[in-house]
Amino acid sequence: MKADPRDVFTGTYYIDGDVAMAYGALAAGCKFLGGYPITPSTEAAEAFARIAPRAGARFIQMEDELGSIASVLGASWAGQKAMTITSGPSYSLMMENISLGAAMEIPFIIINIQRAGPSTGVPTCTGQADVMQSRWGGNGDYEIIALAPDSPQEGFEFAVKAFNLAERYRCPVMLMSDECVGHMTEKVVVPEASKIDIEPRRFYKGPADAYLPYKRDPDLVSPIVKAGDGYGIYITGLSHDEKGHPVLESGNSYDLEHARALNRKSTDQYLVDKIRKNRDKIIEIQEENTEDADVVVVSYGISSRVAYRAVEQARQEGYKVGTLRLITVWPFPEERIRELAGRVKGFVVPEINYGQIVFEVDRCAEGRANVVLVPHGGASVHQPEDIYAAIRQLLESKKRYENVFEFRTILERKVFGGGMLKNRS
Amino acid sequence: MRIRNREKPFGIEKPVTARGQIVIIEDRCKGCGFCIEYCPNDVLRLSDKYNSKGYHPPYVAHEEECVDCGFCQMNCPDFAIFSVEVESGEREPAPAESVKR
Amino acid sequence: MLEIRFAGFGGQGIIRSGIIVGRAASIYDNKYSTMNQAFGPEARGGACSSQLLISDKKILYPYITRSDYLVAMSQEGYSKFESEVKDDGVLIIDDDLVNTDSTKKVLKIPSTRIAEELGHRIFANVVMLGYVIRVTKAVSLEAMRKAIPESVPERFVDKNLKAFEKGYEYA
Amino acid sequence: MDKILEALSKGIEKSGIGRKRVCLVTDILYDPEVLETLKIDLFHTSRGRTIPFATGMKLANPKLKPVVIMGDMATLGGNHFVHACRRNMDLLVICANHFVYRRVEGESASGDYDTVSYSPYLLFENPLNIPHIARSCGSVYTARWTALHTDELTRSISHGLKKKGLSVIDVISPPAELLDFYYRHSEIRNGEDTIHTGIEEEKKIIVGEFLERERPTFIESYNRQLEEVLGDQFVKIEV
Amino acid sequence: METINTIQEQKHPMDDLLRMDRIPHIWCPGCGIGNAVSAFAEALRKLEYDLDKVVVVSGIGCTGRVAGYIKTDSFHTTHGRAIAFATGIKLGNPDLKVIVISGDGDLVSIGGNHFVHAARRNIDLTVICVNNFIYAMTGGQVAPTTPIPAYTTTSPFGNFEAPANVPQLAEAAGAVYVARWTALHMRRLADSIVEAFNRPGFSVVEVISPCAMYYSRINKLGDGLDMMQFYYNNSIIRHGESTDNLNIDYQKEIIVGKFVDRERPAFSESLNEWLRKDQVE
Amino acid sequence: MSGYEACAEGALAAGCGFLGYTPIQPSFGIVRRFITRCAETGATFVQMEDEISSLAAVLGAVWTGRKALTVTSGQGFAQMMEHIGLGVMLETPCVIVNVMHDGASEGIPSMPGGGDVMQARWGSHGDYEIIALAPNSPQEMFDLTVEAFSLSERYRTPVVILFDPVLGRMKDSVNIPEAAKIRVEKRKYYKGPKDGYLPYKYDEKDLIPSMVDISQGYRFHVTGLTHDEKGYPVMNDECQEWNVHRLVNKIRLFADKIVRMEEKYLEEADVAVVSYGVVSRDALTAVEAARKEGIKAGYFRLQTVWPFPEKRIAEIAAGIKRFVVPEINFGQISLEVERCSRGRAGVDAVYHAAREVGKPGSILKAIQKTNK
Repeated sequence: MKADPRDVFTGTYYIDGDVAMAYGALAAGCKFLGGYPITPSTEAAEAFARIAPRAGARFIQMEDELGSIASVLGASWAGQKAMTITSGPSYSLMMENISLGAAMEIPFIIINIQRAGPSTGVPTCTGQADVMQSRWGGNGDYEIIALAPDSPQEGFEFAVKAFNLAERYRCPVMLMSDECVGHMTEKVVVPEASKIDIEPRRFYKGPADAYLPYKRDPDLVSPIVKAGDGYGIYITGLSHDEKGHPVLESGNSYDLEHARALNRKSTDQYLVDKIRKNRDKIIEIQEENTEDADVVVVSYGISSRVAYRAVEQARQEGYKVGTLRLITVWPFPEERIRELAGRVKGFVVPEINYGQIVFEVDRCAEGRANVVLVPHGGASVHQPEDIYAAIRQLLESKKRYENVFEFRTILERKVFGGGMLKNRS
Repeated sequence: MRIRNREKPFGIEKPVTARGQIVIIEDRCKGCGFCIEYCPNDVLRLSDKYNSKGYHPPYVAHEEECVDCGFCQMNCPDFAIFSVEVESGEREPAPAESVKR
Repeated sequence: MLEIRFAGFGGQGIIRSGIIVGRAASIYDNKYSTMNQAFGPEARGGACSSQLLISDKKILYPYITRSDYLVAMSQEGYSKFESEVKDDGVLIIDDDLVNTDSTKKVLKIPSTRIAEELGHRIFANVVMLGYVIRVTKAVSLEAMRKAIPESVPERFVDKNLKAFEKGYEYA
Repeated sequence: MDKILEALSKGIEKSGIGRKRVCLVTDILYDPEVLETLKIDLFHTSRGRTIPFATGMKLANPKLKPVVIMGDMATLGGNHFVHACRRNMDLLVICANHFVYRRVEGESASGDYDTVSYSPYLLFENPLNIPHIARSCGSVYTARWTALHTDELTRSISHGLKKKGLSVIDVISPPAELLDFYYRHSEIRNGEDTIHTGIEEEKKIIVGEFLERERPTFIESYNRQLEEVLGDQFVKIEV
Repeated sequence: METINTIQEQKHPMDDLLRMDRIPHIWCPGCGIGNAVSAFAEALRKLEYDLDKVVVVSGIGCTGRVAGYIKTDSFHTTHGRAIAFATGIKLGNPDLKVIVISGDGDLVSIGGNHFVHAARRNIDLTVICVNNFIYAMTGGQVAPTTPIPAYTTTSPFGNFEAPANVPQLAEAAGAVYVARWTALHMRRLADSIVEAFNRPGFSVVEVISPCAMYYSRINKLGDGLDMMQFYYNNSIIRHGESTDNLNIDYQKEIIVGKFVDRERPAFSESLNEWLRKDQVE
Repeated sequence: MSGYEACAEGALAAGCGFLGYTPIQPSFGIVRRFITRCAETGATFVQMEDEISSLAAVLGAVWTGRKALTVTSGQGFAQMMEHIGLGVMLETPCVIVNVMHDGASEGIPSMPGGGDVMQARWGSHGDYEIIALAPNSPQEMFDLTVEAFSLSERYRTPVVILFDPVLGRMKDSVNIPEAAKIRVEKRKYYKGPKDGYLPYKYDEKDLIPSMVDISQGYRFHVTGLTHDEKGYPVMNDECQEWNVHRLVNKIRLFADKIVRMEEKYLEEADVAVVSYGVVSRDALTAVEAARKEGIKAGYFRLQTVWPFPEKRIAEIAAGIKRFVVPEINFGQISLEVERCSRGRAGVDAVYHAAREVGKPGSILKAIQKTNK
């Protein structure tokens, strides 16, 4: 399906990433934004508020983040594509309802403009420390999809992509941008509506009385209906069966036997499996020069553009360095890392945090390659020299290191010029 | 809102006013002009010079008019101005309670 | 690749300056440009800077390595970024607000004073831009004339264009 | 519990707005068997987040009339309640006032005063006067009944469904064994100033329809304001 | 300037109450939050209360930074949770005087629930709510207090949501003392804070403050001075006014004064009584 | 005594003087016990309006000098995420008891779960490290609650206790030692001159700054923003790095001291079962059954889930063929085990369904499978 031309503001703009994401969301057919102001994500909400009334979309600024995410869930069940835009501590507040959204299998997206944390941290500056949180932050088992753009143009494109994935798999999709990309201003080309592919919502088409909210298609995703179409659906965040009914006997005492019967095919199993089993279709990565590489730099978001300078320098000096950029941070491209681990000497993972994705890389490398974390506390981006130094260091090392920390201790002394305990400020 | 004027102390025919001297901490000033606007005796004026932040701080134009009412101090959002009581030989010292802020 | 840093206080239009030049370059001059900003929590008065890269090729690394020009409208911004400027780079400062003792080439313009003469200090950045464009030739004059009206509120377009010309002439 | 659903079912019938348009958002667990007979869409969300959920639904599909039944409204969802009243979202909010968190045995909720036999602890916190808060924040219709005032409750629900804007019905629905007690200790005083409707120990529970007024709803104000400013460019929300 | 030279050694009278090492503060020129702090400091001085026993808690936002400038034990917490945090402090050590100073967005929007429930419980706190009609720190978004039809960045076509009436909400929820002043009513505000401070229970003082940067600029209301002038001309003092009449319309007159002053048992009293009863049983 | 009661007793024994909570099933047993003992112990409690404010109130109470506890479950824990971040940033010692129940969102509240393990570590935004304990019996519930208070005071960080309703309901004899024998780490108080106090000036040795209480006249300021030694916000990358570096390292560098674990039959084992919490009871049964069958199975139990005992797992990995990691989730700790084994030993994640608690069958099957 192609995008609705009314929602697509075709043209060439010089705008920042936040605004580009708002444009992208509208182009993808987003009709509802429940937001709450928080630096540095406000520009996106403001842009949406400015253009939404002309595109028939609605913007409401709720009283808090819990309210905004809950309103998004409601709007999505009412049949509209919906999203919220947030950052930092607000994202932490949303965890409960992200978990609810995942359990109810609601398609919605969250644009998270990451900032430096923990807690209030440095509101106006960048960070990449919410990556693990987006995967694990809610209670219970579920899987999500997360995308990481590295430029405003990608902000636009990935917003469309995020909506497509959300509708396709009926799951929360996070657009994990960061303050740098959000506030970076570049040229953004918004194509014509006919050139934008939109995944329509999987509405149920069969007879009304045969509808079961959680009866799954072979790809483990079930079609959806709208509230108000007369299906009389019962949707709950409790563990439920195909009908959507909570697994209980009567009143509020749970029927354990019934639950047991369903256990293997319980809600959680599906929440996890529908992403895990479709992972090949979801995962997207961007590789360069990995074929003959000795070292592969694994990065995402703004870090991949920063790492570019280091990689360029290393290649000029004759080192074989490849790059692997995660477009989908979650699900993580485990297989590809496993493949590469057998061939390369090591991975360098620059992240604007103290180690998150590096643990995943380390896990998938299975001890067959050294994994080096180039950490950064946040509030600004890496110095390319630090990444370059890590590449050099990795190439020089003969030893197989026991874990990420061990290597980092060495690195820290070399790169940062001080011991772990030294006050660096 | 009316700004309270100094009350006449009982028993003294000629109103006795306190005299104050204004201290301006220029580098804190952000040039909002509250002190100038709401000074009951029009003591202050905006200067032309720039402080280190690029704002124009006020200056004391009519020093003799200041009665140490303290309003500029309370009304300054930047804690950049305050007045202190000075004793002047020409006038009688003001009763203690009327200058107490 | 041309690397320009604007530095000053929040409220001086530092970020907007970057956007105007960037827009002129990328949309009207058909070059590539990336603008990044850094600001504090204060709406006004906090340290604030923007970095602008203009290039004929796609820009991958989006930050300034060493700047060709530093446009400083505050002492703080000047002292923070002075060392970042290339040895043959140029410092452009508002001489009412910044004192300098740099050994590098320094150009001075009283942009805030000129803007105040024009009516309000908020035009200081555009006055400065006029000067900067004349000096750096980063983008064409036509492009700037097209970019300014797009980047400022409608009711201030005339004033801004006038401020721009004023700065351009000053150079 | 079922009394409220029963009244809701009858109220929908009576109001004639059609079952399709009603959709129930709640944080209380209902028996699915009962709901099947009700034939309306039901969303069981996380505790306290029912009103924003319904707000999203209403805005995304303005033809719906979401009905919110809140269990512990006065605690977790208090803020959402306040702001929905302020916005005058077109919802019907039914507070199932249990005095206790129903699902957590023996705990004090902030709804109203204690039921000694149910809670092992005496409640010492001051109760919240739900109709008063609703009125102060801007709801357009406020009533209170006990769950045994079946007819009155049905009438109120039907009225609330038809009424444009946020209607609040406080339903005193303690555990079954106490229902009768509260019913007998209630006094109908329609049009009472909500300032006096607080529930206090050893006083009668004042029930009735307290308030009815007109205020523009969120969607009406939205349409009016944006149409005024944007004119033809604005895509109106069709109700 | 010769005045400075002559008596430069003079300390600013607020030096003991404020962290002068952090001044200049972050607020814009023409902002009224500084005035509110000034009035608060004045109130503290008048009270002559042991400052070691005073705790200031703030949330997030422009006003949220107040805690950082006041020289008492002070906490800058998360968005909207200042009252909840303060509740913990008060119950942890009932001898303390806990004051929450925060903005309208922080206290009434995201923190609305805590506001309502703290008032219901009647926890012994003094809340100073600086209302500037907008979320200023994030760049001027519509707040629950924004009057109709003010323009903000997220209501670019004019606000249409009915604004919240802070004194009414406070009264309905059970606050024992409710007053409202503008940032210009410095002395009355200070007196009001003193009164609120001395009242056991949940007391609320709303301060209408100009936001010269975001609220006034987008609505073309001039600078901070113009807004102050507006308050000067349009505020009416009416003590004891019914809170129903306290809605603030766009650029209409603002009723200020002390509206509620009543007594209700404070939370800690009820709790203690309950604990005693429990022990007897 | 039930697990819930043991937990409440443990908290009181450790000197906990404040409980902030919001009722949520199935954590209420702890609250009930705590409240009934309040009058005797002088502790205070408050039922807040939601979990967000419960934790906020707890953080506030800690700064008045009390030790504080909050109790929650499932979704309530998810709501606390923001304030865990604040607790970490302000370096406020407190204990959060999370009774894990089954499933995403509300799941099945009365059934045990294990889906919040990763959440405890990663749930709040930004970089931080946390300590999480997982007891597996009422006695340990008591001991580890005391231990949790000790750790939180020692490292000035929120400590999470993860357990589940099965353990909570489980009745067992609990030996509560005399008060004098219970050792709880004392809060590290600042003792220098009044005007010399800097809230975040830390000790080079342990990276922990010393604390003061409110109302002692130090007039300190603390903030959730990135701050310098004085506690004043400083918004730059240098300060951010200084802050985060220490927040992370004050736990990472001392992980060896914090980590507690229990091992059995691990010498010459071929397969090691790694487990925690209630599942570990089944795991031990399964391991013993496997031993009887002649399979060389070992048993490894995490008492501290976080920090994860990386070194020990790596050592074990060198000596065995496979790990079996039973959990009541679809693979969380198993990922950590996989990472730390570094390819030396394979990892089988076993989904030990909530209904299978008490039935070690699936674990035994997994052990048998590895042996083939």
